[in-house]
Amino acid sequence: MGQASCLEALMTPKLRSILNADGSCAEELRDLVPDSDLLAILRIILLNRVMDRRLMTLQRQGRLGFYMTSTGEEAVTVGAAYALREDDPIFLSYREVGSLLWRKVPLNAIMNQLIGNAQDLNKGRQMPFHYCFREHHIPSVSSPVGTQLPHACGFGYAARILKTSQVALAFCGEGAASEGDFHTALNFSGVLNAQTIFLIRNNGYAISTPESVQTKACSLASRAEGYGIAGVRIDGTDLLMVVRAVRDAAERARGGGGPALIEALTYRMGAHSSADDPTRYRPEEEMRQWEKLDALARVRLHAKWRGIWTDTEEESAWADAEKAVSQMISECERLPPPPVESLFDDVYERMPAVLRTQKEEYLRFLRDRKR
Amino acid sequence: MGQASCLEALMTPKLRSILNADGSCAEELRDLVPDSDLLAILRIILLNRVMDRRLMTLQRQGRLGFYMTSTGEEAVTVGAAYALREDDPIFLSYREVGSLLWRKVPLNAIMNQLIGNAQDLNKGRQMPFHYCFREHHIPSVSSPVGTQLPHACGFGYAARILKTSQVALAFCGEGAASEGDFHTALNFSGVLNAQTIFLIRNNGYAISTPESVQTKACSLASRAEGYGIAGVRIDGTDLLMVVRAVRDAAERARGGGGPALIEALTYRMGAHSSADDPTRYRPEEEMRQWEKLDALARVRLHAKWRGIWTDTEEESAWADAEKAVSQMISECERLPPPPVESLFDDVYERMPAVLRTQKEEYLRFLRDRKR
Amino acid sequence: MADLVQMNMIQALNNALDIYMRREATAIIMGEDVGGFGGVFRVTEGLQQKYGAERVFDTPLAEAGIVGTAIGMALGGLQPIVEIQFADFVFPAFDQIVNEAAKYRYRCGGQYGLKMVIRMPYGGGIRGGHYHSQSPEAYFAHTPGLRVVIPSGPYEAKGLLLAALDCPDPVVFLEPKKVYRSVKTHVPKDYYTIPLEKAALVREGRDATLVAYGAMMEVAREAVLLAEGEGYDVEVIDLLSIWPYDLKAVLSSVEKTGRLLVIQEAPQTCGVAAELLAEVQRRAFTRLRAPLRRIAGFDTPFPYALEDHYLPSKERVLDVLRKTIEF
Amino acid sequence: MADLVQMNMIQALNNALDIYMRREATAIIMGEDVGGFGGVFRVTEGLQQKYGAERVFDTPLAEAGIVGTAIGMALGGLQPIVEIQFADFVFPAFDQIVNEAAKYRYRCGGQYGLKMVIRMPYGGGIRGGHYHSQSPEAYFAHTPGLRVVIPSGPYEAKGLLLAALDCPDPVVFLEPKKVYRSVKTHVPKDYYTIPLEKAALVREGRDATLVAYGAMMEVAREAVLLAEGEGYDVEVIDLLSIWPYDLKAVLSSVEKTGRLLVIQEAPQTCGVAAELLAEVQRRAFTRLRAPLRRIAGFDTPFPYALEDHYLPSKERVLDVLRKTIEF
Ligand SMILES: Cc1ncc(C[n+]2csc(CCOP(=O)(O)OP(=O)(O)O)c2C)c(N)n1
Ligand SMILES: Cc1ncc(C[n+]2csc(CCOP(=O)(O)OP(=O)(O)O)c2C)c(N)n1
Ligand SMILES: [Mg+2]
Ligand SMILES: [Mg+2]
Repeated sequence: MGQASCLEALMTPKLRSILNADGSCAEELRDLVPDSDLLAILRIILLNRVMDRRLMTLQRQGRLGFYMTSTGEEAVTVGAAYALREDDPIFLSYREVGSLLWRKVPLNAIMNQLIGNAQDLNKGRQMPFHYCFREHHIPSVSSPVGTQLPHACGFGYAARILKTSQVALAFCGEGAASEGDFHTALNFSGVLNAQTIFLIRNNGYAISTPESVQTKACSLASRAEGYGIAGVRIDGTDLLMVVRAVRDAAERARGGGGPALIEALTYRMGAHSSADDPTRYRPEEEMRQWEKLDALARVRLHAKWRGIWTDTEEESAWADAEKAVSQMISECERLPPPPVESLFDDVYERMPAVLRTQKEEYLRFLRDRKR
Repeated sequence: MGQASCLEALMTPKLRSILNADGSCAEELRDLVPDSDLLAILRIILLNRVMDRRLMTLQRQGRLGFYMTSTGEEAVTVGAAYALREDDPIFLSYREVGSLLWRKVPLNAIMNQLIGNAQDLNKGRQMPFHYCFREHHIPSVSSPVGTQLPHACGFGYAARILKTSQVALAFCGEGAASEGDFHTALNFSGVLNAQTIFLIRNNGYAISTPESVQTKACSLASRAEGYGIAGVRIDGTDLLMVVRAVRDAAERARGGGGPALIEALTYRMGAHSSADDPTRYRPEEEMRQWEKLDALARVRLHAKWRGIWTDTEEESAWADAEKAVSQMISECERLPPPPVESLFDDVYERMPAVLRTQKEEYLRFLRDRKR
Repeated sequence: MADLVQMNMIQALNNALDIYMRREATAIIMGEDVGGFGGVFRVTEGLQQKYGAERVFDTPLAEAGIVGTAIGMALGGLQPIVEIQFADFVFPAFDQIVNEAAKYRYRCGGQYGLKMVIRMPYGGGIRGGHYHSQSPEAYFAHTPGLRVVIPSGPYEAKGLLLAALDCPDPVVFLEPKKVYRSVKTHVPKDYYTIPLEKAALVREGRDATLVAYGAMMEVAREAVLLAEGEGYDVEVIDLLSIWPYDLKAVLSSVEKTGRLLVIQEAPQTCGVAAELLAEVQRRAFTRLRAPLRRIAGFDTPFPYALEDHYLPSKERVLDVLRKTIEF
Repeated sequence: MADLVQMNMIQALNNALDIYMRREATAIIMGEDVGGFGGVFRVTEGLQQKYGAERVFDTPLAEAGIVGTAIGMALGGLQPIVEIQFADFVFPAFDQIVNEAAKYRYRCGGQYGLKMVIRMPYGGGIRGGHYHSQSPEAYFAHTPGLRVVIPSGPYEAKGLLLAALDCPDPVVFLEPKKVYRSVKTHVPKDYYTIPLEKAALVREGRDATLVAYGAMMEVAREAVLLAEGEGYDVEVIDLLSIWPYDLKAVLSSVEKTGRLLVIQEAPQTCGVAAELLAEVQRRAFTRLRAPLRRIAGFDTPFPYALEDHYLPSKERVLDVLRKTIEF
């Protein structure tokens, strides 16, 4: 299905959703996200957007190597993290900074990674977005898409065997779902009865490639049956639906009921990355259509329906976000790059002699040059 | 589903079959395989079994490096080849000598490959069963399971683009269906609208691993939906059903209607290979149960029901098969191995200088030794 | 003489593909985003518009599927030209490349051959970190049955790609993405090829032989200029075909100079430089005046922040040249 | 002194796994047919019975899934010991090994490390043709972040496997299947380790250094006996750790003998022998008395009928030893 029919799909009853077009929902489902949490989530979405805008600008100014927005997909990225336990590992794809924000990963820690400076927990080893925050139960992101899916499956097995009652959640894009790793991860998860949730952010595009070229399947959730695991397709701009689907899946998995595949339909509102120009491959109009359906618009409408959000509050939230982001940028940009010697660390737990020789020879070369 | 439920599945209405337990079938379905063809197929099944028995013995005597039987699965292997056009390429897994026999690949050509002698079309380069008979539209078999599936998909695309109206069929085991290549092949086939049929011989085991450990899915055919292609699950010991399913799929694909996945339930009656001992991992009883359901038993019963097959005919067919196999063995065993020089051919179309040097140095070494 | 046009490497590659697609009706181009979008580096730009979506098309995001189906297309009579978006992402397709494509002709005794080219941008220098910087040529060179080719500039790119496309064997064609837009040179407008298995003698010299390829040719050139300033006369060879390669050219140079330095960006261990050093020291042993040397990526994953330290630099090359010549 | 028991390599490996599984409750064994069946080579025989199906289990037939889920298990606190049924079938898992396992510790600045062992039978000599004979060690040695270990006999197998299991880094453990049952030796009954990164000096000699590993050690030993008959006194080193390796041991031997021959079964180009030759000629240049040599598999896919010609033989080794020493 292409993007047109993806839009249609958002309207069809087969797709599960909770929020109505006017922002209302069934009264008994409000408790899925209590008011205070809803406000916190809304603020995070705003923060996410400010980061996207400001950091994209930074990238254009040549002050950041690379950037990727997640604007439009926050109901999935924040909602999923919200629905999990704090110690449930989240295996990110790359477009899920919202999950980090809900987990309260410090803004500076995020920015240090994006810059790859001396304070970056990754020691400047990876491109922007390749986060790892072990303390926050965020394992290491890698570029090759889909590779995190079997990791989440394995972690979910470990959780079962070690009885930690953790549930591992892995994000991937609908593009990544075409990789072999998707297949083996989902199939293994069924066989291993892993405590794992696979969450496809189906945002319609993989760089320039629309979903219609990615697969002829009508739904990716339908793949669950072929692995004997639970599968559900939801409206990924509907925060409450995301929370419910992830919570249900997590509860089932935690109780030994097996893994689940969730396909959340959403839309990549921005470019693929700072290196991309989406006007080359998709109509402006399509993007505009989604603005009404995007995560912020819908969550805001819902908060207003609840009567807990006003324009004034929103204004001050935007201002707070701007301030936080400004501070983050100025504090992190100052930091120096990692020291040269660190280049040779962490390849192995202890540096082997052959590598130490390479290090010594190189450092000697640097010293000799200075003289 | 494990083997027990696989047996059950053979009995359930969900599984598509044509032949009844007493060998009868609906009168109008007889024409799927006219009498003369049915007799030819029956004879091929007998030949297949004689080869299996005789060559397994040869292997035990140390006269053959390795052997794999296909006893029990001939309704699928012969039936599929029968249902195709002669120039439709068949991408073999390895347990499908029956397809070669229907294609009239000379027995000696098969045996030369198994031995890897000087007349082997593969020039003795591969283990037994890694056939390639280009003239008969049999591309090259490889050990890593599942790798042939994307090949068949690509061929099926070429056929569409070049308008050859060929349909490519690929066999694989239910074990191979767990590999990433299965996923990418099926997904690509949908997107490319390839003229391709994927035929899973679900014989319950991958070496010692039962299907229940291979996947939690209730059926492998159900995976078709996740790729937006046609899927059907059939009784793989029912020759008529196999012919019908493959023919339907081939006609649809040839007409531009897209690829199909066929899951044929059957049973690996013998060991995995000459290196295997199945009594270590499956009950005798299970094997015995399948004897009533195996391809030979069922085709024979059907032929008798048609009134075209008697015990006398069967006896003489067995004798013919024995004779043919004996002749094949004695003629092929005599042949010498391929010449040493051939070791360096066909790596590239023309031998590069660096490889020629290796060849010359080695041949010089051999000459010097002789002196 | 043929008409010359100024082209960068992207344009040269695009031009080669265009010429070939026009000539060979069975040639097809496939890969992630190579269709209407023209590829993330724009190498296939405009080709879908020209040759249609049946011949130039986007695939699902699955490298094993891309290479695997391409093999089948080659068997079925098409000639696939495959793009892997970054060389770092070729590994999901590794089995299809090393176990299938590489061995196909050999394993069937020559009944089938696979005429196909697998293109991919490789190498560092664009701040791509672990996964947008790797140089996997040694993996492929260690795999009999594959040809590995790496152009260093626009002229080489066009001539080698056209030669690779005419070659009946599977060719892994690695494109130094750092060079994609960094230089423009004069390139003949029309069809021409640079033969595979031949290295190019880029500069003659007496004191040492410097072998490089791909983006390292630029480093080699710069280092040699610095060396010249110090009075060293260095011969430079652009390897071009990494495997099978032009041992003869390297040997006859080293027989003259008695000294060899090979540069590669890939991790040092078991890389292409190791191969050249091993073979040359054996075959030119009595002519050697100094230990054969290599400068390579360190045996660490490719870093992000410190990539300038990781990549061989002209200063390091000069340093080793000096040590080799003064040995 | 520890009790000694006669064991073949299968038994030694099984014994090592048994000892380790008993000691480490978080260790698990997974792979195709490794459960009740005990693996196609029976290395894991009896372990499922002993440690239960949650700790020793069959997987679906998908190597990428095996390695990929094992990585996740390691992140989740288990210690996976993975079997790939044949080294030839590791390539579907190549991306998970080289892009994920190898880089994990480095890419997250050491926040996570992967303690896991990937075992696989490798090598020729059993008439396995293309796909049951390959020796992929160079692919892994070329990949920083992995350790590559290859035992040559039962004693080495047990001691190295226990060391690999205790090692906090991902280890690719290649087992020469030709040796699996071909020799029995005395092996200590109890726990012991052979340190990683250390080569073994198997035989002292003056005239030349012969380095080998895995199944080629047998060829080396036989060749050295033949050479002895001709009056040559050859030093033999068993490399054991292929990467990171014991350069010092090799160097100090070559500094004494002035001559080096390395044997490998893998295709010659960019193999482990190339690496050793390249490094040794650089670091022992002034001590060399003859060209450093290697004997390797030819640069062709591994053949079936002619494998005895493909594999390095004692006669070829002798021939080159002779030429090296008489150079
Ligand atoms: C194995 C691999 N192949 C190719 C790429 C290049 N690439 C990066 S992102 C991307 C598209 C991913 O699309 P999707 O999975 O839908 O995620 P989205 O970007 O839409 O969030 C591609 C092709 C990659 N990172 N990894
Ligand atoms: C990639 C790969 N992994 C492992 C093997 C070893 N192996 C050979 S056959 C086989 C089982 C295949 O089972 P299945 O696909 O069901 O086919 P069957 O033997 O039942 O016909 C295995 C694991 C292989 N050939 N290729
Ligand atoms: Mg997407
Ligand atoms: Mg099977």
